[in-house]
Amino acid sequence: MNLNILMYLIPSLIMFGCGVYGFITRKNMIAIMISLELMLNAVDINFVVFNRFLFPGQMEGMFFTLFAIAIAAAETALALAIIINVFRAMRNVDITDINRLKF
Amino acid sequence: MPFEYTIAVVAIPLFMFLFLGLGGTQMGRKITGVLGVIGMLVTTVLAYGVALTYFFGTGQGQVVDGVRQAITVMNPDWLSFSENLVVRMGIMLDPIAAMMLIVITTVSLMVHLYSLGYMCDHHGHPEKGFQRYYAFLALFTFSMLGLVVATNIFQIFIFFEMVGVSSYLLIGFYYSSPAAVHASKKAFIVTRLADLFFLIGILVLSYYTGTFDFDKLVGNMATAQSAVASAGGATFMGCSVIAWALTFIFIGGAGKSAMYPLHIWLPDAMEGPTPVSALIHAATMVVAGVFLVARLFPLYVIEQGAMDIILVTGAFTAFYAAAIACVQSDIKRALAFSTISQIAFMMTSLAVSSNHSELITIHGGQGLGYMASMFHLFTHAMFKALLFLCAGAIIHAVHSNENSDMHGLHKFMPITSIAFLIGCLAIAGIPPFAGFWSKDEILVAAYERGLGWGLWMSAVAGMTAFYMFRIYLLIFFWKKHKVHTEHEPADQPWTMTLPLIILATISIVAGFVPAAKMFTWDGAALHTQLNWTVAGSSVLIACVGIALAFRLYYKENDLPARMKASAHGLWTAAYHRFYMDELYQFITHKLVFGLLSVPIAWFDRHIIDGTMNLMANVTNQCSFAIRRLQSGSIQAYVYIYLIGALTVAVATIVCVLI
Amino acid sequence: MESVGNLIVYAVIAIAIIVFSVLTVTTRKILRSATYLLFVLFATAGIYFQLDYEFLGAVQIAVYAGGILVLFVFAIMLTHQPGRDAQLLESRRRWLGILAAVLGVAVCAYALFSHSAMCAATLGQIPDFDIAQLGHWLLSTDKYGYLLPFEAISILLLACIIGGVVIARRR
Amino acid sequence: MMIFDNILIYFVIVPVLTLAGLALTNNKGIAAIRAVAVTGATVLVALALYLVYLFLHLRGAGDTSEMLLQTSVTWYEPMNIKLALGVDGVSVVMILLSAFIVFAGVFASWKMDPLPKQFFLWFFLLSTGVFGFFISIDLFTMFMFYEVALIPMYLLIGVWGSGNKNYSAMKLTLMLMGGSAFLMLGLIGIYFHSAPEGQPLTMNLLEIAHNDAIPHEWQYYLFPLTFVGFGVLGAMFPFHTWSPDGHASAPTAVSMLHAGVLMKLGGYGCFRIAIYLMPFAANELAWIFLILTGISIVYGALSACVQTDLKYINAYSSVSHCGMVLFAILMFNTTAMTGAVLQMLSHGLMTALFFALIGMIYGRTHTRDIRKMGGMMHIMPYLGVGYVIAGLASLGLPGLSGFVAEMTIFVGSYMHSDVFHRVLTIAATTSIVVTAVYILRVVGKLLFGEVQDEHHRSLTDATWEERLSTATLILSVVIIGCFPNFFVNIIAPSFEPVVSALESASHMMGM
Repeated sequence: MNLNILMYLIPSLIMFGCGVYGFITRKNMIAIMISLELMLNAVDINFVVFNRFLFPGQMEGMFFTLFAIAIAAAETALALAIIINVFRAMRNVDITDINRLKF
Repeated sequence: MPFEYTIAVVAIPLFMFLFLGLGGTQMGRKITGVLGVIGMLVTTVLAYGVALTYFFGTGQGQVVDGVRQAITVMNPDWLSFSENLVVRMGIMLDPIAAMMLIVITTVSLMVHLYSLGYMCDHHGHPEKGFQRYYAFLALFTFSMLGLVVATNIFQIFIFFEMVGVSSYLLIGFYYSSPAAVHASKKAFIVTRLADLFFLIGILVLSYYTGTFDFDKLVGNMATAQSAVASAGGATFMGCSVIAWALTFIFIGGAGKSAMYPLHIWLPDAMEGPTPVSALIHAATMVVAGVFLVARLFPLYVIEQGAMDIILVTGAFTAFYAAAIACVQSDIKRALAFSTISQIAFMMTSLAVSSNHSELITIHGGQGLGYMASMFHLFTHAMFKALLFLCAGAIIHAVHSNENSDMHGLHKFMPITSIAFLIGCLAIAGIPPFAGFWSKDEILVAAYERGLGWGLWMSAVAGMTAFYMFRIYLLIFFWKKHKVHTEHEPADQPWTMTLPLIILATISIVAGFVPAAKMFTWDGAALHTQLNWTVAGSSVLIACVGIALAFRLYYKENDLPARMKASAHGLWTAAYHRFYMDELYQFITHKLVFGLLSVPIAWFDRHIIDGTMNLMANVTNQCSFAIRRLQSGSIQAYVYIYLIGALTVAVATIVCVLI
Repeated sequence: MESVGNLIVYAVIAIAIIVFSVLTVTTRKILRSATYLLFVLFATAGIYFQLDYEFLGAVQIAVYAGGILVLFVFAIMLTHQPGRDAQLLESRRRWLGILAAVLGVAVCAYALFSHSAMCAATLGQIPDFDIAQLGHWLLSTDKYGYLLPFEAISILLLACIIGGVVIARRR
Repeated sequence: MMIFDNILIYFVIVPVLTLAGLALTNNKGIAAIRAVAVTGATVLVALALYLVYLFLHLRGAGDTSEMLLQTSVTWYEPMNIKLALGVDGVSVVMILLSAFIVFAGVFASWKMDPLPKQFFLWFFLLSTGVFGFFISIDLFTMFMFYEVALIPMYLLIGVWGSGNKNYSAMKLTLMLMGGSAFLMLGLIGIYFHSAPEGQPLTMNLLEIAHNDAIPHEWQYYLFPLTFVGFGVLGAMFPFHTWSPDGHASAPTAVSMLHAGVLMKLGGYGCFRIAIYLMPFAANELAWIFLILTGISIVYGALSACVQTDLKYINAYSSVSHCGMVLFAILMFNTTAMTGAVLQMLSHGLMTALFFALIGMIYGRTHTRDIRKMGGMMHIMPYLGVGYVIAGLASLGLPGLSGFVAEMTIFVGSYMHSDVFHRVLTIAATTSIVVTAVYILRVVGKLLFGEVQDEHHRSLTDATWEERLSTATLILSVVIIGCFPNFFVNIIAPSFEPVVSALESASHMMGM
């Protein structure tokens, strides 16, 4: 039995689905960030897998993933800084309770 | 004296106004008063010089063919509307302008002097606002002088407004008192309403004749006729447009001159300081309307329709005001109604002075009424100012306007009493006092117009004698005076007495001014002689009136009360001035405010603004409805986005499958 | 035919990814969630290794597992309030979440399976490259040159650093 | 660059430099902020006076071109948008007016609190727009500056206003923006018909007027659009309701600038763009707007009679007076139009004076309800006298500006011999009585009579900067009132092109 492309894509798809679920249902902002990371990871895997299987002679997928990881790192750092700041101000990281800036 | 000095006559009061108005508070009160009097004195001297030079000088071009020419001293453009319609600020001297210069400066000087004493509290210290008072007096004098020397009708309008405002400011001088504020407001608004008609009249007149200037409108009979002809026979509702214009202009004059039914402001205007009443509301400003009609006299002569309106209004007002004056208890109001009546005399006199047949040959009949009117204006200014100043002295002494607080003052204030008596005799038309001569001419003119008019005016003359002596007797006799203030009433300081004496003297001698040679409409001397029938009968009527007054009011008795009781309704109506004020109150407050302003304000806030707000609200509601979608919850966004994406995906798949 | 070892490794990785992903989003304790995420990230790194992208796998471990996750843990520690574990939302929202996830997965899975021709592709030979080569590509402007995105990301990172400092600074 | 040789551009540059200067000042350094603002305003006044001199000099030297000091610089070639500058007599006096009001406004907002720096920033941005509007002769730049002048109003009222300020600021801005929407449609329409077939389109006013290429059937749409667009700003009935609320909430200097200058943009635009460019439709449709403006005049005056808030009274009086401006413009003859400009000047100055005084009184008493005040003449004689002078100017006392303007308008309006115009004219003249009624009512209640509130007895009279501010305005009112011919001679010739365009249009219609 060969390892074909689907066999990598399915776990990635499930990971993505989990990310979506978590993103929609979680209240804690950090948990939402974690779900976001899941989705990102799933996408990264897809890049790599498609690159590896379908265009083995090229490197775009790998570089995209590389950059995505870098950006994800930056984004997470910033988001967490904001979350911590919000927490300082509101003593709370529940997204449903933080609505003072709404409208 | 060169006529250029007239510029100074007008300019000095203006300068005094600015000087006292801007710098007055920096100076002492007394000093401002003295400065004001000095300024006025200089003005008066110059004005006399100019006027006398005009009347009696024989300079080059002054008299042509026995006709005194009008002299235009200066006439610079002030505001040009179009090529023809240019408002100029000029100075023109003609008989009536010169005469008015004398009247205004004389009375104004007297009032300036008198106020030095009058506007003080009982310790002799000047009141608060003394500087303001003198500044306003100067402003008024300036405006009035500017009015009489005007070279065009628009300039008259401008100064009409100016005197209106100075009158407003002076009536409201005691601005803490609501009555004064109300009276000043009323005076201004009523005269303003009249000025509106004046303005419309000017618009019509200037549109059709294409000019504002008097020398093109009424320079002489021929120019007046060509001016009327330039309207090209245009008519409006059956009357010529010029007649309409003249009627409107007369309404403007009627407002200032307090003709019925625009007279209502004048009695209330007595809330102002009494010297102001003497200056503005007896001697000068109120004759501005008469002056205006006299100015446009040739046009009125041609447009008989307008003249008839003046005649009817004048004759009715004379009687109406005299009737009210008979029952007033406030001496200033009684004098105010007397003023209205006398001004109506002048108006009537102007109006009777034309007859329908001969429009061009103006000598004799037509010129007489004009001359008589101007003469009466002159004499009336003097004796009415005297009466008001006397009234002021009395009020100053007893601190009340009501004659019930006076009575029997003759013993306490003999000088005032005599001065007042002279004034009364003058106004009643007893020879040789000033009023006799002028009133006699008026009556002659009225009889020439028609017997009915003559009889009517004679009757009013009799009433005049009666009510003036009623006032006089109720103040100075009737019964013993009850002293109810801490001071006994007494004659006043010299600053107040001197003007009384001067004016009393003038009132005695003013009748001997050769008016027929001076105050004629075209500058040509008029040949008149005393009409003994008319003179005799008018003196007789006056004497009857005086005798009646003595019978009723010399000593305390119950006859007046019984008369009052027997004609109670009439008396009350007359005392309440036939409810004209109430009528106006009703019209302004109930009709204009209640039925126009309030609904309009409501309409504005609720309908117009409501529509705008409605539009805004609808937009707002829509956006609120849409806003739900924009919940701000990122999870909901993701969810909705997913659903959308899935829908698209499913739709694509289904499409592919099919 | 793949080596069995390879298959086993794959199986372990796939199961780990599936299980830990589900656990990450279902556990109630936020710290556990982070821990499960760590496992998922490691498993992902495993996939990269298996697909011969060793460098990528190393980066994945170093940046994600080593960097980001530590940040997460710190953030959790800083914001954690005892007794307030990450609550799931009310059940309606939860069902909606499940529905969305399942539907999404289903649609994607359908798409994948409907293109099963892809499965024919097998792991081919990839060009040999070393880290130096990679660095060269990153900083070159010719084909396979990624200088522009590299610079863009540098600026982004810089902005993030500044932003992080500004935001986190105590006033 | 060529354009910097032209004095006109400095009317925009100076406010912008002032803005820059203000931006450099410290938030707390009120002295520096004031210094910069006063310098800017003074330079503007000096420039405006110099411009008047220059204008008279050029005209005296025999330059009879329609617009003097013309320059243009291309901004955007494809649409032929230029920064085209030029002035005629009307613009010159409007610039003079604006400069004086900005000057007085700076002093009236001397103690602005809070955020003085930001206030002056927006204030000068607004003046940039105003000056820019008056110096431009290019539709695009005019519209741009128009918007620049409008937008800051929102913040100026919303932040520094009083009372129901959010609502008022919103209402004012939205209604004026609605007006500009009409206006923009109109301007675009004009642009696309600005030149005959085959020639390049242009935004330049003079060229459009010269080309006279707007088809008549299009004029029927474009004229109402532009006229209403500007009419909203000129407080034309029934688009005036922003005015009472807006003025009531605006801070003093903003009310001054808004009523004093901004509302004049409306009247100015109406004749410069709507009537000048579309004389045919103007002749045909004037009657509609004459009726509306006639209503404005009487309606505003009658509404003012029963208001109790000082600023509302003034706002309604502005509706009446600005109605007079548009009314006169629609009379289509030189006299009436000259009167309209005089009225703009006069109303600008005296309303600014009114609002300044009301602001000063309000700053002391903290109420604007005339029923709660009285006897202010005792307490603050300077302000009281100023108020009386403003009132007298408003009700048309000769010697003050209002009289001159109103009389010119009435005489000009009466020059039409048909019944329709006559009736409207006479209806409009009644406003002088109604004006007297409400002015005297306010003066009587506010200044005279007894002191209503014992706390008011301890209040003080005007400070030096307030005196300076009001004295400037009073002096200007008096100068216009006493020497009107000076202004008439500047203004009247500028209307010749407009009037002759109208006449030839009506001639064509007659055929």
